Amino acid sequence: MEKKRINKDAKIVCNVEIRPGIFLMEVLAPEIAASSFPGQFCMIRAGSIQGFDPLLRRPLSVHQVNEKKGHVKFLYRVVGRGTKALAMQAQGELVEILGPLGRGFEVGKGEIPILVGGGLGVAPLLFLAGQLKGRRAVAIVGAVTKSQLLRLEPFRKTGIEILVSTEDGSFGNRGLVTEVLDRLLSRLDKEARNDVAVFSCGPYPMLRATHHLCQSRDIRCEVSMETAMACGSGLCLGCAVKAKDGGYLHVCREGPCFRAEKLSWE
Amino acid sequence: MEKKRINKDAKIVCNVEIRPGIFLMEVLAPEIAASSFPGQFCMIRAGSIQGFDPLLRRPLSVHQVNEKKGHVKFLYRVVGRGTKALAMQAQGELVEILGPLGRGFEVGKGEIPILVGGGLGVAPLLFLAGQLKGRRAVAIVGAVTKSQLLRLEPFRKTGIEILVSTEDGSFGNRGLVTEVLDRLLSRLDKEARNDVAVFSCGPYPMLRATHHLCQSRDIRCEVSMETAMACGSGLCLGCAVKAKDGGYLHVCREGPCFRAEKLSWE
Amino acid sequence: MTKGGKKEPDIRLRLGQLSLENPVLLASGTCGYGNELFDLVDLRNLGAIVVKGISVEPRTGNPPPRIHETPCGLLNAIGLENVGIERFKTERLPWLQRHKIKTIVNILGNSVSEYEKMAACLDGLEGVHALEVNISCPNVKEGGAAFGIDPKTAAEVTTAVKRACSLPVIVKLSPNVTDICEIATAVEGAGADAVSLINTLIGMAIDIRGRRPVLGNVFGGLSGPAIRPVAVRMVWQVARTVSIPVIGIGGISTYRDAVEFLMAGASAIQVGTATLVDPGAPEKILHGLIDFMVRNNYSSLDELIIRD
Amino acid sequence: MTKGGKKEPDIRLRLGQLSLENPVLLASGTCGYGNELFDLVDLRNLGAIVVKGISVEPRTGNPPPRIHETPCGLLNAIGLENVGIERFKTERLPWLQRHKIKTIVNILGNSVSEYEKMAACLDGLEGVHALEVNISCPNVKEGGAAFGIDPKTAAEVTTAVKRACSLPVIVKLSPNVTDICEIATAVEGAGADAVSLINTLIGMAIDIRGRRPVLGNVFGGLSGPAIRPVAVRMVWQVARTVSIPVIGIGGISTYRDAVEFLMAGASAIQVGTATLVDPGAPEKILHGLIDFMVRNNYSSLDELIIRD
Ligand SMILES: Cc1cc2nc3c(=O)[nH]c(=O)nc-3n(C[C@H](O)[C@H](O)[C@H](O)COP(=O)(O)OP(=O)(O)OC[C@H]3O[C@@H](n4cnc5c(N)ncnc54)[C@H](O)[C@@H]3O)c2cc1C
Ligand SMILES: Cc1cc2nc3c(=O)[nH]c(=O)nc-3n(C[C@H](O)[C@H](O)[C@H](O)COP(=O)(O)OP(=O)(O)OC[C@H]3O[C@@H](n4cnc5c(N)ncnc54)[C@H](O)[C@@H]3O)c2cc1C
Ligand SMILES: Cc1cc2nc3c(=O)[nH]c(=O)nc-3n(C[C@H](O)[C@H](O)[C@H](O)COP(=O)(O)O)c2cc1C
Ligand SMILES: Cc1cc2nc3c(=O)[nH]c(=O)nc-3n(C[C@H](O)[C@H](O)[C@H](O)COP(=O)(O)O)c2cc1C
Ligand code: FES
Ligand code: FES
Repeated sequence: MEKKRINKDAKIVCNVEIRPGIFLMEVLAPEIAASSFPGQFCMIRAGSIQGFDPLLRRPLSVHQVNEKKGHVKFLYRVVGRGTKALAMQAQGELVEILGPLGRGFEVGKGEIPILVGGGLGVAPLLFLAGQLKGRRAVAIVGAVTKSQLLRLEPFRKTGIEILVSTEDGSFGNRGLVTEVLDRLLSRLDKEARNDVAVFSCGPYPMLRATHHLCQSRDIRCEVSMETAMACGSGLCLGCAVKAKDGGYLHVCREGPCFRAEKLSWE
Repeated sequence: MEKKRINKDAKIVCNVEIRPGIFLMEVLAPEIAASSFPGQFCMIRAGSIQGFDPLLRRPLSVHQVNEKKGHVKFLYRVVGRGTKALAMQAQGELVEILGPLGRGFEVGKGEIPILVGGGLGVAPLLFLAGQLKGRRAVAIVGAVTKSQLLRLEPFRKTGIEILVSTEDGSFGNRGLVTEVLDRLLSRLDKEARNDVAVFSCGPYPMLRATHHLCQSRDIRCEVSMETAMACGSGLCLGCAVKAKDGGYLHVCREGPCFRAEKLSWE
Repeated sequence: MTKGGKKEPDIRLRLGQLSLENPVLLASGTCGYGNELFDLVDLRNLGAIVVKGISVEPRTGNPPPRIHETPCGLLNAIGLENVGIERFKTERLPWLQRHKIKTIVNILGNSVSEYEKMAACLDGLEGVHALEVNISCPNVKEGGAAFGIDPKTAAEVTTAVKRACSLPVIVKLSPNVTDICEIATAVEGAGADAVSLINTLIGMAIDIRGRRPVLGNVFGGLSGPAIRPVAVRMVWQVARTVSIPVIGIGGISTYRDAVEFLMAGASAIQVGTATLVDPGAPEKILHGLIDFMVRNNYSSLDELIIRD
Repeated sequence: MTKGGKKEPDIRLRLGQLSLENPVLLASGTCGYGNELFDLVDLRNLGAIVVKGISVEPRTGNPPPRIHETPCGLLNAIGLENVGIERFKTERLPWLQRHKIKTIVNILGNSVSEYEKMAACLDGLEGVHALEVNISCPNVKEGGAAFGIDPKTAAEVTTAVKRACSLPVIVKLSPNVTDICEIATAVEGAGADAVSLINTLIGMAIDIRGRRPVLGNVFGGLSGPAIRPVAVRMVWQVARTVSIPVIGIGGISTYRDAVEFLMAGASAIQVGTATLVDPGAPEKILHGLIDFMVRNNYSSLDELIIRD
């Protein structure tokens, strides 16, 4: 029996701009807080929208949960009208929310997880990092420049090892997160490579680079994919991405977290 | 040469709910404040609307102006999505505004104006009352019940005579504003009837009753009409109402204030 | 049953041989095969579900991107991805049967004989209560224009399907025609038990940065609130033309929209895009409709219809 | 001219004999006769204005209500209210002439001979730069179906208008047809110098409290952002079918929308409903278009077009 998804209007606990154009929103949704796994997402729409434009809810990854309080956090960038409307919502107002949705990251029991997040890609990874407390694990988080690094403190609090990089070298390692990953993976011997698994979220080129780095070393890699979604719940078949074997996979059901080798990276 | 209309984004100075579902909004629009006449209106849309639904701006009468500060006030009821979106706007946010529009009330030099406003119909009449300072004039304002009476204090401040009525008698005279008008007009002798003119705004049945009361006594009567409007500026020809002579009149150009006898009251 | 002291309205209806408990149906392609909604909607509360269009062979569908949001609308070019009739029967139908969900199977084909084959294959199956024939598909033998744009081919498909099965047959009309009444009349003449309309309007969007059509398939079908005025108009026209029941579809998102179609002459309605946005929408629409009828003293669906 | 160090793109264009300074036009019925906008828009900055449709005799139009807002759209049933050709010439045209505004006159008729008469009457008039022929009007002699839904009558109107005048003739196509390319081809064959599309989609809305159609005329034309995907699709198809210039119309509200139509193959665009919402929209669209072209190194309109 699958887990029950929740479809409701949830109250906003807080919704603050933590960087220019980047918001952290916390909503009261106890059932979703209790049943979400890292890598899963919700479909969300600002309750303040008067009318049918924008029409669709938007997919956002679950960023953190507080089961006790029943809170769920989302970290999002204002891109277009849907996220703009969300950003304009105040504490106490409502959002329409459906979730948790999709297949999250699957971390094997004995695995040493390496989390790789570029930019907003850290959104689902903080939730994952939080669940790895006490385990051996590394998170590589990066951004273009120091001021764009997101949520470093909460990452540090999880207790797992954090490697930071910026493209301009203004903080941490200079370079792309994938370059840090490359160096890290290169240091591993064959046996260690069998133990680690990479979990990655970010822009498509970053995911592809991550996949190739892992593939060439035979390291298990999961990526969180993005596509336009109408329903997020398997009804419309709109979220197809090309599969390795020639057919299609549906990001909202078979994903958003996929074993990278299942996808076509052409 | 006609007066220039202004089309701009104006900042909200304040926007408060003065009665359940009734808002008083003040915007900074000096050119509109300087050039508006009582009975004219603006087309307004909440700047917070992210998208094209609701699509059209909404017509709202100019309620009060403060030429010195460059402020224009609107009094509006939340009816549907357009006014709901307006109501959700906070101080400092923007509204799209086009105005002043249409033909306002025309008060003759020697006339003794009788203003008749039911419910939200007081919106354009307060502006008119304010301009009658020092003149002999009466305003009859009414509502269903005491708690729904609007803007009594500002009306009193204009210095003209104010007659209040409520349908349930909870404040002022018991009955409809048109009943108060009927009694008032009945007391006038033939000569006095030549001197007065009635200016009315409110629901259609009220306007019709006002028209009939005046017509039977040969009293000049102007009414402010409402229709759905797309442009408010004479472009679409959508705001037609039936004219006495069989053709159509356009509320946004030949109105919204009409000599009642020009309209077909069938 | 009474509601707030007033009598609960009778909202049952018949579509040919098929009787439904209420007029709110789920539109094909927006509710999967039902089981995708298992935890979100109790499908037995709705009039019926029209499952995703089924073809003789499985189809993988169009290359992505497949969907794109437009003002108050949704463009989709799913490309009729479906599991094919065999897997539908073995993998999907049993769930619908087991849960006793009133199921209408939407079928599509590229030739008259494909439609016929599907109808024969579904005839008499437990759990299949009616067929909805999607005639907006390309007629491969005749140059690829859709069956539904020509009264002759639309009638041919209808005749073939009726001949091949004894199920109630609903023909789903395409709005991309000059005269939808002509098509409706043709399929009525060919024996259709009901018509449903509208399918999506053909549209497209361009990615101005990428300098290419947004959708992998170039063209897509436009659905959602944007198309509602066109759909209401067509339902109004068709309901005044044919004598068989009409099912209204197109942008229905609230109970008020549903009432609009029922007043225009529809016997039932289908909710499509609104279910994608909010899976709770169909049930809200149903309850809103009942409340509206109670509030305004309508005792049956028939009384809603505006007759001129 | 340069803009931010880059060369200002060349945005002039030709529609047959008519040359325009830029591709942003005002659509018929949404900009009056120009003078209504005197204080809000400098019409000389825009490509041209297409005035409200003119008929032989004045028309009072349809009974109210005439307009109704729908999701991202506007239904209108103005009923072609206009001052008639004589008063247009004496009362309206002089203002347009005096202000040197490039004027395209939209004409409509109920018979081929009415169209012909209008064309003859406008031929050679100072200030009339082209005609736009609205063929979405009912052909009274042939049972009231619109001229624009039949290639034969569409061509007949075009031929008659071309014969009667030496002005550039733009034929404005109705989208309420199965195959708009067929109509476009017919009017091209009949000598049209350009086609413009789309006119409004036929729609309707019902007042569920009043239990009657909202519009006095029952049916109305749907315009605005809601219809844009349908319009872009039709422009794309027609631009790939005919060799004469295509003018894109339908829901254009931002420069991005305009770019979409120009990439789809339009030589120019018209702004309709957006002008009603914000009379400043056409100028914003024009400036946004120029900025877009500068930013992306397009040096002419032609370079925008996607050629497959
Ligand atoms: C599973 C999943 C999880 C996501 N998690 C996050 C997150 O935690 N934080 C975050 O900031 N963003 C996340 N995104 C991306 C986010 O959904 C988009 O940025 C958002 O939908 C943009 O909507 P908009 O209205 O602001 O932009 P618009 O450009 O107006 O959107 C127009 C349409 O395109 C779609 N769209 C635009 N960009 C994207 C995109 N990158 N991915 C998918 N659809 C898109 C929208 O959903 C909408 O349908 C996630 C996407 C997916 C698929
Ligand atoms: C000249 C004029 C002056 C007005 N002045 C005021 C005022 O000062 N204060 C105030 O509260 N209201 C005023 N109204 C009415 C106000 O415009 C409507 O209440 C408002 O448009 C409703 O919009 P909505 O989106 O909230 O409602 P919706 O029901 O969502 O509107 C749907 C459509 O119907 C139109 N509509 C709905 N009700 C009316 C109406 N009564 N009159 C005209 N169009 C309507 C809307 O403009 C919109 O196009 C005035 C109307 C006119 C014509
Ligand atoms: C994603 C999607 C998939 C669809 N698939 C089908 C289909 O397989 N068969 C069919 O007849 N109609 C299909 N339709 C059309 C809908 O059933 C419906 O006719 C149309 O969307 C209009 O209704 P709406 O505006 O409520 O969505 C599909 C629509 C959408 C949005
Ligand atoms: C109020 C209104 C009146 C119109 N009148 C005419 C007309 O007289 N002649 C005509 O050819 N088109 C007329 N149209 C159609 C528009 O010119 C245009 O083709 C259509 O509205 C689609 O463009 P839009 O979505 O930008 O408005 C009218 C449209 C509206 C909204
Ligand atoms: S988004 Fe609808 S099936 Fe995935
Ligand atoms: S509202 Fe457009 S002309 Fe009056």
